[in-house]
Amino acid sequence: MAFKRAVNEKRSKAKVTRKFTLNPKVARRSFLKIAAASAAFAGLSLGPKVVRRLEADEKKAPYPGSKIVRTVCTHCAVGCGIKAEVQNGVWVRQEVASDHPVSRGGHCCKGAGAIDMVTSEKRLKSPMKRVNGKWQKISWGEALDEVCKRLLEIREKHGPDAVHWNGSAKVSNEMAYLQRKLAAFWGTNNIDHQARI
Amino acid sequence: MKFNLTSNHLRVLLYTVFLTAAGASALAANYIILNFGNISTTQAFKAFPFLVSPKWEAYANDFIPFVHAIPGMVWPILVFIPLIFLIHFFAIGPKNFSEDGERILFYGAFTRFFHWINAILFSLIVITGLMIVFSKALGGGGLIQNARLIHLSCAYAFIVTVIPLFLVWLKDMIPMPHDVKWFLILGGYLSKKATTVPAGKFNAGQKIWFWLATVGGAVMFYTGFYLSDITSRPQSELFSLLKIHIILGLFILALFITHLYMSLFAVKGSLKSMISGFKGKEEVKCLHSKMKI
Amino acid sequence: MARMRFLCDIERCIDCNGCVVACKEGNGVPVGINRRRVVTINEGRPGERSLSISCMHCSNAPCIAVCPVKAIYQREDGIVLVNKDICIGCGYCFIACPFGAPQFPKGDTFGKRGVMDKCTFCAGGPAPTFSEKERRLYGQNRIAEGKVPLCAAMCSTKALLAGDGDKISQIFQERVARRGTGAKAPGWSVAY
Amino acid sequence: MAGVANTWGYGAMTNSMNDIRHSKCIFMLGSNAAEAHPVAMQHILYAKEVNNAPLIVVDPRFTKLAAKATDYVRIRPGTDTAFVMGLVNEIVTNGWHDKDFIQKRVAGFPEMCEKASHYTPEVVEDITGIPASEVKRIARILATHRPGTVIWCMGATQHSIGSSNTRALCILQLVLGNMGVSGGGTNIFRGHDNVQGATDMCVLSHSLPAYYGIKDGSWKHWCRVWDVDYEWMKSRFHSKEYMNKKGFTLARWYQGVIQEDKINQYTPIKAVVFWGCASNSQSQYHKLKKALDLLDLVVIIDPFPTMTAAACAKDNVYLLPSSSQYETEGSVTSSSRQIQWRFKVVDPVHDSKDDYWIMNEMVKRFGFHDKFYKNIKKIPDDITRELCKGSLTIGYNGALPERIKKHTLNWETFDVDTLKARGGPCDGEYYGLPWPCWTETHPGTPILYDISKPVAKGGLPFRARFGTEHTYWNGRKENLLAAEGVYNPGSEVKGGYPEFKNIVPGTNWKTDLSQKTIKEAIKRGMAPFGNARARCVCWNFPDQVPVHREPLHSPRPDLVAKYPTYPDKKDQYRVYTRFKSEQRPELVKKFPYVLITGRMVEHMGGGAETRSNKYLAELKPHMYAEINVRLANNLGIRNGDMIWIESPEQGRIKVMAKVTDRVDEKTIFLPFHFGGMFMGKSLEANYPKGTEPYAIGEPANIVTNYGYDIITQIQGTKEGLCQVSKA
Repeated sequence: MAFKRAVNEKRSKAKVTRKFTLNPKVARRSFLKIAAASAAFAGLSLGPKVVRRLEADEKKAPYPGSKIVRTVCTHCAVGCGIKAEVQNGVWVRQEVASDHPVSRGGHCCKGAGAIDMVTSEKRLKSPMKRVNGKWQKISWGEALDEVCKRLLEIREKHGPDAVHWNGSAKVSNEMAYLQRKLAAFWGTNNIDHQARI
Repeated sequence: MKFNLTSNHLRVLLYTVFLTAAGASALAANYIILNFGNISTTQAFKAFPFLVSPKWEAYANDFIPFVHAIPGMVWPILVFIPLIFLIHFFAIGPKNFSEDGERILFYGAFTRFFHWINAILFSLIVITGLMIVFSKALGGGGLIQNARLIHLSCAYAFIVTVIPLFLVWLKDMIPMPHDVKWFLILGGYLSKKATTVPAGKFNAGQKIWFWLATVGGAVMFYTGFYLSDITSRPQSELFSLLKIHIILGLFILALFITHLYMSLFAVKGSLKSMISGFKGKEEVKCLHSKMKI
Repeated sequence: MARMRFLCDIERCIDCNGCVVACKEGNGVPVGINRRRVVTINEGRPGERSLSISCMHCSNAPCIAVCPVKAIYQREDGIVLVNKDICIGCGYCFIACPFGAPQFPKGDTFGKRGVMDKCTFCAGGPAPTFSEKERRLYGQNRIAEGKVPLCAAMCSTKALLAGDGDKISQIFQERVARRGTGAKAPGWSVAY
Repeated sequence: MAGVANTWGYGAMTNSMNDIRHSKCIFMLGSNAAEAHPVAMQHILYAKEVNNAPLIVVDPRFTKLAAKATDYVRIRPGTDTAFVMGLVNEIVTNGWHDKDFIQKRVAGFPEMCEKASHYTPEVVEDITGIPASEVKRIARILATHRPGTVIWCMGATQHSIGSSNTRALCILQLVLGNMGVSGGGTNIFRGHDNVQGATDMCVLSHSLPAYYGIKDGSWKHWCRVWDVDYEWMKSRFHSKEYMNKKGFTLARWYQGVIQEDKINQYTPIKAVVFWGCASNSQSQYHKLKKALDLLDLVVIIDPFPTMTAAACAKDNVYLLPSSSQYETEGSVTSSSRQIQWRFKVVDPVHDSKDDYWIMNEMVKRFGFHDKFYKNIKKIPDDITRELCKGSLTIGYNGALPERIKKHTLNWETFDVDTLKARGGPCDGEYYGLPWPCWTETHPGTPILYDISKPVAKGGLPFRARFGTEHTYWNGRKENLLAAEGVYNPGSEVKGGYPEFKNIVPGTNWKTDLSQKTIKEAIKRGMAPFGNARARCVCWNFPDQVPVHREPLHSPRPDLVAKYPTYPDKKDQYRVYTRFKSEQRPELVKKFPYVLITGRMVEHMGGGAETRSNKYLAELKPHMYAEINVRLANNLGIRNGDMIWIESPEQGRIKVMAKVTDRVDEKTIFLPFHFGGMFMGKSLEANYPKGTEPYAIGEPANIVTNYGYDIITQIQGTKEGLCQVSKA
């Protein structure tokens, strides 16, 4: 075991040394240092002893062979960085992007749970359509055939402006661009997204 | 004497009601044992005392020594009371009464039935309770967790099935002036002779045991119920509840051991009488002199 | 030896609950169990302050003192952990803890209560490091990886600090000095 | 954003999140960054602590942000223009304005002052409810702490005079001379993760990508980029008129179905496609629901079923599970105009497909696949290249996919304070190549309109977009180009100059696909879009200078006559939009409380994602209405009681009361993330089995009122009226 149990330490000997630096020079330097990145902070605060001692463990990484994928949080426009740890094609855990220049590892509760976007049980599992008030699973081929056929019928019968497209501010630039392009090719200006809201 | 219930129907009904209740409790107990350790769905918060006062260390100052003292309070009872009885057994010996002669139906089928159900549940509660107290010696872990669950589920079953006994025996358990006299001679157990002691259907010792087991049991159930939901009350109240639970438990434990000794060793035949329901007339005359036969 | 600690800077905590979800998501804590949470006083009034709290990993931990089976222990670096194989779920630690840190899975039948769960400082537990068992029972062991606990690492405003007590104390005192205000970290002066 | 764009050229955040660290004063109006942008608070609080910057929060509600403020000002909803113009007036009256800056870089200042002079502190007090002394005090703080930044969000824009609010705030910054400097600027925090990018790509009914508009020239430009024949493109439309006619907006498309207000389109809308868009974020939701049931077809493309799926009662709905953004890749533009590459983490889970695949399959079936994907072979990189090629106005042309990826993969090399890479493969470039990034070697523009840097190194003057000369209503003529001596270092012209054109004959910098014009301008040290003055007076707006106009549903009927709203607009985005005829002063008698909506940190947008996250749902499981303690006591409402909230449009919701001091006695606050209930009825059974969110509740937008911005038609959700009763 990597550590010693201190079961009997009812009165611990640990003590706090209180340093109250009012020297602005010192204070500023250190402040900037900690403000710089919590990565540095991690190294600093844990101290070499703990790390070194624990490296002796037989397994060095909790997810051997995993790789880190850099991505961006999908919840607000601050653009916080996310490091996703992926092992065998599975997102196993969310690592801290403490070197990201904007967020410096910070997340609100939504970003801290970003992995849930992929792991949520509430995700839609397959294409569906409603038949007689009941949801029915259909295949992608069927779904797209039916949707596109009906859209084209409406276009034929009522004109291209009979379809309204609601695009998204949650997709990538490329996809947003394609959405606008699609509306143009469809022949309408009836396209809009959340930025209006 | 035979306890005449108003009608057979009522008796059947009571059997049914209490057995169903006990069965339900047992099923529920089974359910929680099977589901033990499952993920919970709700969790109550304990209000956090914001900006903890400088006296935060005092927060548990009374509580910690008390918890530490619990095993120390229990083991003397477990050791010394049986020791006293051991001495009694060898120095004075058990009371023997003739099993010949007229037999009196002392306990009806209904009471016997519920007595034994309660006896089993109560024993389980006591044993598991002791296991919890001495959990450290037993190594903790799953064993004690299961003991806790049995403790809990038996308590639910007990509190239901004790009701018929309570009602049936209530009339005979009311304290009487002669009970004081019984106490003064300690029920005659210090004499080897079969003297006549002043007691009705139940003697003063039995009465104490009765009240401790029923009303005391109810208090134990109440305190235990709230202790089982630690988020329900503030810390100080939980501590008081724990104190009551433990100290009352000590008395109950003491009388439980006494009851065991009396029924198994001190009075020959008493175990049999709880099985068959009959007691010898001599024994009744002697130990329950004031009872109208 | 480094002494591990948390410190929450109430001047910075904005009650975003990032720490709470970071902890739960990272350690697979079930719904209903809160190893960490944010409390707010004077909500909606001037003087509103929020504070993220969890197990404080006290030096003189009452939970250790009160545990009847000695399932709770303190590592050399001050991290207080529970051995879930020994814990009997009695709840005494909850009664003794001034912060309400110990958590128990609670069902709706008969006040069913499982073994105690609490903040591990992301240091796993007594099971073999990085083993499946450790992950299942206690969550990640980030300390063994040389990483900061998730809650502090993911704090959106860097209000929550975690690490060596001396360093943390220094950082905070310097922040206070820089601010020129008498901001206090609740629990800091008294809890350690 | 239209207001901002019409002041100085671009409608975007001018500085960056990190640049707030250099502010000496932070003025936040209608923003609750602590809940909506928590990580931005890192930089805001840094400025507050390290620079001792006052943090001034103006909000009708004592938000979590207000808890961190040094100065909190409670304002009556919908009166922001009056307050800001009051500040401008106070600053100018006291001579605190930046005279040099105004003289050299600002147009229409005297005309603006003339209008602003109406808003004396006393008048402001009457309109906004902010004491005159407080107005004076805030003005003094702003004047004495420079550079200061101004931050706003939806709280400032979602009003019938939203575009006036934004312009007033821009004017405030111009008057203080806080533009184009580090620590200053107007920092408009945007909502969704890629709302800046999606706006830049103009998923909008009035513009083609990169704000080209929908005039013939724009169509021709993009047809060139897409390599399709303009005539073919024209043939796709019903007629040329409809090609140049702004379409329906997200806020009011449903009127194209239910036609309560007269529509100006040859056909009603028969089908709607929701592609990553929640419907419960649109005001007067009960009318939208009516529209859903009248439509022939509703297609929802989303990772979660969304409230829309549950709200549809008919068999006209299809759900197509797109993957989440972590299961696909592409570039995203943050609020600070930084472009980052969102790498793919895992393959699409379940049977979901990524958006590109769905788009490809749909386009195949629509029959124009060959034209649509003419230049696009590798997805998504070739799409990025195509959009870069066309998006010259906002300088996306330098942000090529490999550069964006390089930045994201080396984000650790960028400095936190300046966002500039120090060493490493991106040395000297700014993080995320904040647009405009004019060329393939341009480092990006971290601060817009900053003339202290050469254009090639990220500097810019104000954009020349509105001509070179203008005659104001009082007959004064003004040259709109910047004054002599205002130029970026290294500029060939030492003063104002118009935009570049005819470097390649027949084109200007915006339409020259060879990009020679832009490169030529950069080479000469000049901005392709010219060097002009920022406008205080927008002559193309109904209010040339922002003035206060009472909300349509005003709680102050006495002010309606004095500050009436605009006349009705007959054809605003294809629908008749009522202003004057909707402003009914008597409404306040029946609906006495002001209704505002807003964010909570645990949820996002329509909440389909976050309410399906068990931990977030656990933290905030209920829809609630914030109600003041005093009001609650007067109405006999206790914390946790269920209450009915009713709107003048017959919308009603049953929600839990949260009795709090956050709102004042006249105001009710609702978070807008909930869905899954409809006017007291649960729609849980309408979700596909197993996909019901963990938390459901009434959408706040059932009770949000009529009211849309005069320019952008953004919905006025922050200035409605409502009635409250115990359920």
